Amino acid sequence: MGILEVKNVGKRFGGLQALNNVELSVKENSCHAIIGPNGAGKSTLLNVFVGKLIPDTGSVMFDGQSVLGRTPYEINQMGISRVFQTPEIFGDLSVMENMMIPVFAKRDGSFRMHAVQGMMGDKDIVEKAETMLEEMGLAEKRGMQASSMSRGDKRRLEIAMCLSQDPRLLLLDEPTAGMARADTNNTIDLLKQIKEERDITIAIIEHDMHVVFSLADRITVLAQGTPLVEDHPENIKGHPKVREAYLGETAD
Amino acid sequence: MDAIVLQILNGLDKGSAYALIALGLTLIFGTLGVVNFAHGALFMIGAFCAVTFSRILTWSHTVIDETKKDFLGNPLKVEVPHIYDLFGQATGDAIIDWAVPLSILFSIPVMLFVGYAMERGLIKHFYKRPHADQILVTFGLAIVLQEIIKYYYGANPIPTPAPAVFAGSFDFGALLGFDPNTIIYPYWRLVYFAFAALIIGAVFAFLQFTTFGMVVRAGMADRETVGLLGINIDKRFTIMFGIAAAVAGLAGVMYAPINSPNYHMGMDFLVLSFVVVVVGGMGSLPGAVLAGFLLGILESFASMAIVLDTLPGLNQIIIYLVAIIILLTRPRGLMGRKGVMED
Amino acid sequence: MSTSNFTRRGVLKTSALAGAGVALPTIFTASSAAAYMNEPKGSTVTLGFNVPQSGPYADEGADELRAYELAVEHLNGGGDGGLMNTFSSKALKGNGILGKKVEYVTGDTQTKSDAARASAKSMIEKDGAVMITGGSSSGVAVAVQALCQEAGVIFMAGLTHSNDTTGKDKKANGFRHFFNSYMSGAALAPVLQKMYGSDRKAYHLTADYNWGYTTEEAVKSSTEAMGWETVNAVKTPLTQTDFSSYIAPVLQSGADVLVLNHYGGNMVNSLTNAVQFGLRDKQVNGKNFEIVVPLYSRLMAKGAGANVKGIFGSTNWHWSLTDEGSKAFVKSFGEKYGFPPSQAAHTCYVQALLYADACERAGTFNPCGVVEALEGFEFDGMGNGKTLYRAEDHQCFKDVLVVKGKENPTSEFDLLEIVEVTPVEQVTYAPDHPQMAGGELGTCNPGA
Amino acid sequence: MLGLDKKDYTLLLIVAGLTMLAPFILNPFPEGSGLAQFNAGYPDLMQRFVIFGIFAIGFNILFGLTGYLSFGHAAFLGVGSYAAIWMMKLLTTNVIPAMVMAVIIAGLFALIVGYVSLRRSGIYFSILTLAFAQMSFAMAYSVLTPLTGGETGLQLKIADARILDGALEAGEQARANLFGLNMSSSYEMSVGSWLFTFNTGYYIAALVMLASFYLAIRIFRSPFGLMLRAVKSNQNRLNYTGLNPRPYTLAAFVISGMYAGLAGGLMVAMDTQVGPERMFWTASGEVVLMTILGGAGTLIGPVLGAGLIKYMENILSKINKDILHQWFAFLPDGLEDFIITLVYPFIGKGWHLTLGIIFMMVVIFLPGGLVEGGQRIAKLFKGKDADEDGAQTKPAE
Repeated sequence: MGILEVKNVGKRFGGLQALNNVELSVKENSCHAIIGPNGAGKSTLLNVFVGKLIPDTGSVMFDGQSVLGRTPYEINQMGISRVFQTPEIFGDLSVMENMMIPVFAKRDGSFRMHAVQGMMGDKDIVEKAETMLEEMGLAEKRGMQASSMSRGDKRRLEIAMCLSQDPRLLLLDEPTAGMARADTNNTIDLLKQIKEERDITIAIIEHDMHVVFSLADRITVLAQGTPLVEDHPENIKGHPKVREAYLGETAD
Repeated sequence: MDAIVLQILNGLDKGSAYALIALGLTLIFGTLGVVNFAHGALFMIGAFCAVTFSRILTWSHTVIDETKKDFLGNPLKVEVPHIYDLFGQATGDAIIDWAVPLSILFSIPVMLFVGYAMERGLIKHFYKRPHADQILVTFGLAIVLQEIIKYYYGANPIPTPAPAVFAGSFDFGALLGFDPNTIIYPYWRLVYFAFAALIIGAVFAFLQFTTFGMVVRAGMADRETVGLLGINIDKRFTIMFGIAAAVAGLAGVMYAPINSPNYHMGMDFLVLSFVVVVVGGMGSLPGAVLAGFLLGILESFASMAIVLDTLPGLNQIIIYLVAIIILLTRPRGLMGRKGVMED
Repeated sequence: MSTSNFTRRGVLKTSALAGAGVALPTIFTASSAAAYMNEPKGSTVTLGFNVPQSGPYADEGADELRAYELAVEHLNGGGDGGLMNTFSSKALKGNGILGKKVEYVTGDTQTKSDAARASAKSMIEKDGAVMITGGSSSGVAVAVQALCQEAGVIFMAGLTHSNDTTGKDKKANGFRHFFNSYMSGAALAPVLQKMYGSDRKAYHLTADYNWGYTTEEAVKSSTEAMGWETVNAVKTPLTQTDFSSYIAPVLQSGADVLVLNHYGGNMVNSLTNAVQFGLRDKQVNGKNFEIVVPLYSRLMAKGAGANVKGIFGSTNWHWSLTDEGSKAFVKSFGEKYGFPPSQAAHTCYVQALLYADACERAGTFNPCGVVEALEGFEFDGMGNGKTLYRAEDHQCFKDVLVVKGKENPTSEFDLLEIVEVTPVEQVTYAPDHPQMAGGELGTCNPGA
Repeated sequence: MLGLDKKDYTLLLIVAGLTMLAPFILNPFPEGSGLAQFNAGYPDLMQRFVIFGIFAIGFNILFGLTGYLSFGHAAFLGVGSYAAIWMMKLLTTNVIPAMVMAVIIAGLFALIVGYVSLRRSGIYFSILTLAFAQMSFAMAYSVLTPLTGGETGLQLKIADARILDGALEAGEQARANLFGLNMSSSYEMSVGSWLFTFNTGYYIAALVMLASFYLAIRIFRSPFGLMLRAVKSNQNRLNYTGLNPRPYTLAAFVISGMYAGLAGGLMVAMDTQVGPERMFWTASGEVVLMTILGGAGTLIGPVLGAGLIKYMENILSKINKDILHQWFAFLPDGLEDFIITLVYPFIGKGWHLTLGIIFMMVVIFLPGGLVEGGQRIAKLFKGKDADEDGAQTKPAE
């Protein structure tokens, strides 16, 4: 049994079958990549995982519980964190404040009316947020307004925010999209480090094969909303169906 | 039955004013992405174009009439319009009588200029600012504009009648085969309705069938891409602002005979026209027109004595009630696009 | 910059000398050294003119202010003396009030009760006004009147026509010269009967707020008393601008008279709309369809333009009256400003003079003295014939004018013609009349 | 101190100092001088300063922190006022129950309006709040007349029930009080030709305002305040961080509605009268103007904005042509008339025009409101090193 079990998921948008009978199983503490050409349904699938879309058919179970029909914040509270293609952070707030929010969310749940305590007086939270910033090498920037940071730092902050919640499953949506080679490599190293140091399951959607093959333990190839193959990276590389899907070559 | 028809007629008429204002508002919003709270003021300025024009026509010199006395017992000073001297009294009177329709010609350049000046002088600096800032600065502008008008024209309404031929009413019901004397409707209101239909049609045709309009529509959908094509979209948008101002102004000019213009008529319409735009869906031209007519008709029905007997006060709140219901059931109004103005 | 005469409380001019550190416990802001609120101790007395300067009634407010300025001029002995020459009481000598020069402060009511109270309070607290007067709506009049009662100054109401001002909301410190809804109904009914007969079906459109209710009730009961039938009465929102949907159904209702219980912008628009719908050209039940506007104002009639022609209504006063008082007032106002005064101007001017006269007769500015002097005071020569300030409710009882929109106006001011001067007896009612019931005058409050 | 850091504590002390010394600060000019016209230290206006300060502080908790622009906040102020005056009519003229009831009723009303309106965001939210407020106004003005007094509103009457109070003596009036301490009683102090008025009602209102201000600081600095700012910054991220924005925004809405109710209750406590125009949409617009003018999202800004607008409304509007003539009497006649012609449209009855112009100027040149203006001036004096300071304090100042 994987930590994330996807069974028979289908989703239609008007005349387009975006997802068709998707079956997927993400093993605990593994890094599972979902790849596929443009329009293969990767993002749709991700949106199903986080509660943004509800599929027409099928089931998505996280750790034995269905995520379907739950809102994004409920799913996050179950232990799934998401990193976006373009970093989604609280741009108007300082880096430190950005860091504190997920820590609060982890401790206090989706809503708590703590309206008169000083937030900086909450030692546990401040400590945890600071540790996390140190770990991610953002400690010096703690007072900066988040929107004024470089893109790489924003990405780092976003990942830090997700990790601070100790998620059981981290979803990454093309984390290196639009990045220069050097930044990409930094990000790969960061993710590798995370993988090694933490008990965490990672599901990653990616375009960049370099990233995928450096990180993934298992890969699912999606084409036209249908999973073609699910296998180890080394088996995927030369797989004829994959080449067909990507390059339009006919399998012979 | 005839009561219903009558109220539909009233609703269409009211709705045409709402629709015209909302159309301009949406045009500005859709093209420039600016929420223009001064749009009601443009409507008001349009109405005052009619007032000003008829004042120009009746610009007078005084002649002392020794035979009559004024209220203090002094000889009466009679104002004689210069236009009498130019064309003679009969023609002069005829021209003055037609002041409102004639002032359309006067108002178009004025409103285009006002729109142009507003866009270049103020609005363009607000394209990149948050919607809240746009709302606030144009709200401030609306206050300033109406206070200026009040300073020169006073606070009281100024009667601005329609030409005598349109002054009366006729039995509209008889045309439709109802009993005589059941559906009486004023000529001018039908003129207003036809005029509104014409303007709305013209705006749609302009956007639909001209190259200019096509570029603007493309710009409404995706400004950046159109900009990439090397088309100077900003300049076109400036012109669109002028056009939207002219539409509001014309709506105001023609409205002057229906209700005597006063300095706060813009604010009276502002809230209502925003409700109309939002109910129609921000950024949707057909939505604005549809919502204008819909709210006009509902408002008319709510003012019927039968309705008020059962639900007293409904006429006070109907517009807002409908707005709430529509916004709760259709998140983006009747025909709104996703993601517009939701931040 | 020390040229201003607008000093605060009279108290200060003398007590400023009292030196530093003197703290006096007071209620409201009347100094305990004073016998009553804002007792003028210096050589001047300050009056507060609280009129709408912004908002839809700003023009009416401007006319009220002109009248007050004229009144102050006359009280201080300037100008031609105006109505002081024709006023039956001869207590005023043109040397201010009780020998003190009259000064004034102005404020903007915005025709909102909150704003009106704020500006009245600033006049009382900051400027030391001993009397507040003015206003152009009943909401404001009632609010400011209640304030003056609490504060202990006199309120001389400006234009307010609702029964409530001297009915359920009457106050001992407040006085109204203007007529009211009941009087409009009582004055109009006989004229309407004479002109239109007693077999009529009336349709009311009523502004949906207090003044509208009292006016509708007054006109309804007095017209029904002479045989008219009320077909329907529909309330219209204050914020309504287009009345088409209310007016269009009138012809279908079988009514042959439309009564527009509207004032201000509402009146201008509803009347304009009614004429547009051709109601006046129609024949219903074999009779000409007629429109009635219970409360007329010349300033508003101007807004409706030619639409007022031939339409009946009532008004407090009109400049074309030919009694000595009216003539004197029109003359001094007209010579100063170049146009004839409105009824609002007249009522405000008269109120200012009546207050000054009451102070003279009472020999004090003490509100209780003024109240006593005004209660039951009978006077003449102020334009409306013999007038009584009734003690029971502080309402003036005088002749009421029934007017009609003029067919051939000679100027922009000449819009109404007087049809009948309804004698005071006909519009007098008992203080406990059901339309006025529910209030309590209380006792005068001098504030200290 | 008081659970605040040093900077906030200093700010609170400054505000406390200013409000307590307001009778002096607002009356800088001696009586009888031409400039006395500009004195604002009389009870009614001082009361209005702090009451509208409370209203704006509350509005800022919603708009400044979450970015939700409500165009209907005056409705809560109005509802609070009606609740307060009914308490005074029925129960007692003591202001405490009136204010408590005002806060409760306004809070409940805000809960209903907020629950519905917060289902939408952006301008759709604004229009929904506007619609609720306009409906409240229209109904209060007309069909609810038995409850609200309609156009003429409600006042205390001699015949009111007041079941907890003893009967009035003959000639006595019902007055708002705090355990017998009359709201309208004052101490006056003359120093030379200056006169200072210390009004009970003002000081009670000022204390309530200080408490409200203190609470607002605490909210700004709390985790809850952080979440509200996060709502404004990025709702999407907030959702994916496991936080539900709806209860946060609703709580902010209700809190700011309660602030408005408190302001409404205080208005009645200071001046026992309620009219429906208090709920008209322009009144809602006014609090938006105050907040923006002072600086949305800042602690002190809304209070400053409220002060400026009320000052203009009450002081500027009272300057009439006569006063101008007296001021400029020293000039030669022609010049005097010329200057008066230039100035006249902007003062007295033209104060709306001045307000509109100032407001536009602020939005155009000082998007951060008066507070930003103050910061810029401070920066000029301090030189460059103030720069970083400014950047850091910006989000919360």
